[in-house]
Amino acid sequence: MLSATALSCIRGERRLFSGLDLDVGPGEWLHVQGENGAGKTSLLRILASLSPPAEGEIRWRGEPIAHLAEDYRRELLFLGHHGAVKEELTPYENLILAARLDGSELDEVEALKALARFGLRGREDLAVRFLSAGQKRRVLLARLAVRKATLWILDEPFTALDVKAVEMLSGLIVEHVTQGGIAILTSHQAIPLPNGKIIMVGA
Amino acid sequence: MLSATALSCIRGERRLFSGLDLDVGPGEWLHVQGENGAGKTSLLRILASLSPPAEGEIRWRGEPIAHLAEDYRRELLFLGHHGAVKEELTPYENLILAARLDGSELDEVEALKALARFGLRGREDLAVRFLSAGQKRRVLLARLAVRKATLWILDEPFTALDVKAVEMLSGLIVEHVTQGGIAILTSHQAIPLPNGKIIMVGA
Amino acid sequence: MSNRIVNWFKYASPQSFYPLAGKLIPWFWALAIVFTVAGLYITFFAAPTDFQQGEGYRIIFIHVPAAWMSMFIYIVMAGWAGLGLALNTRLSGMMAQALAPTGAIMAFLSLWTGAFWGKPMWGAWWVWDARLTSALILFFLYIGFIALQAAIDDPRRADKAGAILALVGVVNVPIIYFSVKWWNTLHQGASVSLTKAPTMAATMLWGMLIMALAFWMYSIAVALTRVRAIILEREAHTEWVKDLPEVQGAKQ
Amino acid sequence: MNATLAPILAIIRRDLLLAMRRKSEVLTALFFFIIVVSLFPLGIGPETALLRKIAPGVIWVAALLATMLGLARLFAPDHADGTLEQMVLSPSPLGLLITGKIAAHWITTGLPLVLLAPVLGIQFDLDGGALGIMVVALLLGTPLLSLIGAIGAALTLGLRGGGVLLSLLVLPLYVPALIFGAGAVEAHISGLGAGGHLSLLAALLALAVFFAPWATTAALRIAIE
Amino acid sequence: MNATLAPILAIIRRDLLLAMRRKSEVLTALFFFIIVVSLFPLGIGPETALLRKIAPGVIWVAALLATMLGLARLFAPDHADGTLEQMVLSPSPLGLLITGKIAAHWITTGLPLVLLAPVLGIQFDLDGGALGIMVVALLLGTPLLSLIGAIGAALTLGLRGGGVLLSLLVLPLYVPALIFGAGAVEAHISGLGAGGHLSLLAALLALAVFFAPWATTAALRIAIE
Amino acid sequence: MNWESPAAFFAMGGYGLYVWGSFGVCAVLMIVEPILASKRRKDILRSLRRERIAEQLDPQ
Ligand code: HEM
Ligand SMILES: Nc1ncnc2c1ncn2[C@@H]1O[C@H](COP(=O)(O)OP(=O)(O)OP(=O)(O)O)[C@@H](O)[C@H]1O
Ligand SMILES: Nc1ncnc2c1ncn2[C@@H]1O[C@H](COP(=O)(O)OP(=O)(O)OP(=O)(O)O)[C@@H](O)[C@H]1O
Ligand SMILES: [Mg+2]
Ligand SMILES: [Mg+2]
Repeated sequence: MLSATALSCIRGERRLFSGLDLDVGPGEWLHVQGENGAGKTSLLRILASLSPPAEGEIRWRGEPIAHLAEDYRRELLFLGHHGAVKEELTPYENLILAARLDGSELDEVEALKALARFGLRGREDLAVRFLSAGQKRRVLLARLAVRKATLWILDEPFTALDVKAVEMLSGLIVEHVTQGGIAILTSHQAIPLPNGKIIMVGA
Repeated sequence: MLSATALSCIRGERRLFSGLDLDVGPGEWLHVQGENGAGKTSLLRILASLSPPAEGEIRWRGEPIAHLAEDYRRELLFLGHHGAVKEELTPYENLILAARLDGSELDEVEALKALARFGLRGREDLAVRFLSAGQKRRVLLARLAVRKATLWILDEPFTALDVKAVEMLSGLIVEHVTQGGIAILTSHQAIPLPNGKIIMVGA
Repeated sequence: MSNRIVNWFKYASPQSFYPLAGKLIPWFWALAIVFTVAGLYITFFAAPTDFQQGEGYRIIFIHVPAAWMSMFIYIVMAGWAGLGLALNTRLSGMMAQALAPTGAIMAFLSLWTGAFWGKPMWGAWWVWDARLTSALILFFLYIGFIALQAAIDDPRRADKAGAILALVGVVNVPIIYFSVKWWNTLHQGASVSLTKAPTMAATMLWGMLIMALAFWMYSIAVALTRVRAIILEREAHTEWVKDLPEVQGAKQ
Repeated sequence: MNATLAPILAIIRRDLLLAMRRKSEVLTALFFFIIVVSLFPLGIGPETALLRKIAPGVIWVAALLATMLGLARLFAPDHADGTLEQMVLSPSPLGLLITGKIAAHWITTGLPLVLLAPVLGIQFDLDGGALGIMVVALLLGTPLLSLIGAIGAALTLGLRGGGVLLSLLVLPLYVPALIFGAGAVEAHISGLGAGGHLSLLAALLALAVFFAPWATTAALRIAIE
Repeated sequence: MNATLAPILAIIRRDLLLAMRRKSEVLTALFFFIIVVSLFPLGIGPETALLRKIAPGVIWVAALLATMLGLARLFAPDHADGTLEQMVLSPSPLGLLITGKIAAHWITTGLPLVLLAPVLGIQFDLDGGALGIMVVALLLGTPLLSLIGAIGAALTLGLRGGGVLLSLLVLPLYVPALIFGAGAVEAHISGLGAGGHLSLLAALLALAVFFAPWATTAALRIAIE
Repeated sequence: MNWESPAAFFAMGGYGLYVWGSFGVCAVLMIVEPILASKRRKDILRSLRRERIAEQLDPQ
């Protein structure tokens, strides 16, 4: 459903990768692998239409994403290194506001459920800036449980999470994929996810 | 050599831990474990004398660290979530400046060697803000190779590192410990380090 | 001797100060009301009409006490703050925090009543006179103190930061006052100057003093009420607060 | 219509919530304005006649600086924490979201200045009529300042010298607003009538309302890439 | 002696390097100064006599605002990226490191203003003697502004309303510097002699040199905890 | 008594606006401030009581 052909990416005078092809369909997930600095983050940002590739083309349901614009973005959920999480607001408010930005109103119960699922019960009303590193990541990830999107692009979603959270998140991804969703992610850790596609970037 | 008795820590109205004792001597390393939000980061900051404990006392070579002040800090190297790495400067400059802050002048060759050891060859003169997540962490960690300190306190040093870098860092820690140093660290990942002490925080 | 010090420290703990303040508050209110009634009587009935300023001068009976209190409270506040920094007592910071809004209100009142006096007397709501200007700056210092404390969530940190600011401010208040004074007198323009109030009759002096006492008692009463609220907020999780009759009480 | 308004309102609500959470921010922009205006008599001296003459200029310059001070934080926090990326990826058109952000900026900084300006005018001994003209001029001028400022804020986003570079870009663009805004009051005082100045301000505002959100959006897209 | 100076110098060198790397920052603080001063003739009108009268005040207020603008970034970047923590943990006393940072701040913002002020004074038609007095006054006054400002910057570090709260705290404390600084020039122009004002400025500076680094250090320790 | 009538008292010899403007604002602030201060205490007391009741309702 998402396919890219002959992608290449140049940063400064360094060519990070070129001639990269990929193709993921419904019910599949893609593990983008590579060393530090290989260009994984760069690739994900290109796939999310946040920056243009130096060469090559990306298609979603057969159409170039540049043409689709809004229609592509509506089906996409991208979570990067930065959280899009406001430190002054509580986890609950963050979730509500993120949903509003996506053009939907989030139900109170649903939001609280999502936070509880990510182990933030009791922290719903504490400003995010007081949370621990892992808890901050969880606030960000809770969007996965409330936003309906077909394509998930996740840059190192497992950083800073403890063992239990890693398992829970893996479960969520598996659930998403088995329901016909697509996930593209990077991670340097060993992750408990079954048979995905793998693509190597760089080197 | 570093021992703490009956430490407790309160954040807001939440008691993160209390009655915590620990004791690490030369040639030992301590793995601080616990869930997200358990209080690991808080504990490490207390041990590094960055924030005072609610109760309890910390001693270094038998003396309370509050009395030792400078003498304790001279033997300590603390690397936290934040890098103390300037995005505008190059890795090389960052290393030199960090050393100067510690009151020593770093030799050019030594600095370049440390950076190469952390896989930053070819990136010495690129401003840190262009680096990838993992490369940024490596700049920070390169201080371990140049600063002479007995006690290392490292908060999640393995985040964002690729497999090769994780191994290299583990090697460095083992080397430090076998030479009579002390390391205290946290990590949610599986790390290839032999038999250390373990302490559980929270719960 | 040492006994007395221990005794003193006993009341420096929020736990024992809370009930003490509760007992004192009604007395200060009573005094405040008595002085206010007496002061208002002198203001409006005993004091004669001023031959120069007509009835307008009666503003002086609240203007001057408000101005005095605004300066006095700042010094007291800085005193508590410094004590807190030096001795690390919890109560000091709370006292400083409790005094600030009252001081700000007094500063505001001195500005407001001054303006309402200036308009009929000088024909202008405001002139850049030394006294007026330094009162305005004092008001800003209060607002800064309050804003700083409001911006810090951790009360212990808020106390310390506030204490440093209050101390820096208290060093600066006289500097500011004299600099403004000098600035103004050095190049006094052709504009209005402060017409000195006529030598005051004894009744006026008494009226002002009694009103000043009323303001003083009022300030203490409000500050004590507020410090009680602050104590509860900060010590909410402690046992002694949970055991208070107000908390245990069956009241809804 | 609703599809246009909904994202704008959502962003305004969000930014107002954030402003309330950072409480001090709204109030202190105001206090900055007050303090800057009050500094001038201290620097220049207390002569009422002189002060009355420079009052419109001083108040406008202060309004301009107060607006500008908040500009650096118009997009920067959203950029740093990745919210801007999410806005770009949002199904709603980016232009509308940005319009909402600019509106929120005006509500939190411009509007309070307009409301407070008469008090400061009184300190400088301006009469009732002049105060009225000043308020109208500021009511037209402060949204203009927010709109123009947003372009500058977007252009300097994430750059190294950010905050100060911003003022370098924006202040020259503020000059027409300053001239017509302060000019309106002065024209009124000298008996010439403020009509001409005010209609020019209104025309500038109309121009900016159409042009600025578009330019800001384009600049933001570049900053993010 | 050397043990005292070495950490101060190390920090100064480091901050200057950073300032050079962010190039625009130094230059634009200067440009901000120029632009603010140039805005006044636009807001007030071109009468030379009037402008000459307000010149010292305007230049001082502009210097004050330019200094203040850079204050928000005095400790904030070091706080955000953890450098401040490393400074606290450094074997050198924190007070010395902080003194170094304040000195670097003055070199990058105050000193350029002093050097540029005469040019701006000429724009306002000040004569040679007045220009000389102004430079001396700024030379004494700008370090004072950096020192006092550092306290405010440390107190507001990491707080929500940061940038603007800072100005609220610092500007009232700047009043004496402003009065004596602008007053010195005016006193000279009106033939009273600037000596008194300048010696008061010097006295304030001496006071601040001893007191401000201490207060700043104490405030920083609180911010970090 | 130096007032001929209540009207004269309120007119304050032509200075009514200024005198009552000052005393009025002063009175308002001095009434509102203590009310706010004691409301602050009552609010915290109410939430403490609620907390206590919730604790008692909690199992275990
Ligand atoms: C906004 C305007 C005004 C402000 C901020 C202001 C401020 C002050 C302050 C701070 C004081 C106490 C000074 C001290 O004890 O040394 C004071 C006292 C006084 N003010 Fe005002 N004032 C204002 C307007 C006026 C006006 C218009 C008048 C009379 C026409 C006036 C008459 C007095 C008198 C008579 C005293 C007491 C004299 C003394 O204690 O030396 N004030 N004012
Ligand atoms: N201006 C530039 N000049 C040269 N190289 C650059 C420039 N900008 C970025 N780079 C390089 O581009 C790469 C960007 O990599 P990217 O962030 O995509 O890596 P990544 O695979 O996500 O790594 P990590 O695992 O560390 O997150 C880095 O190697 C970086 O050094
Ligand atoms: N003001 C506050 N009120 C209540 N809880 C607070 C407050 N400030 C911090 N906390 C809690 O204190 C804890 C701080 O944890 P810390 O950062 O030490 O965790 P950690 O063990 O390092 O976690 P991680 O593995 O996620 O890094 C968090 O659980 C946080 O929610
Ligand atoms: Mg990456
Ligand atoms: Mg942690």
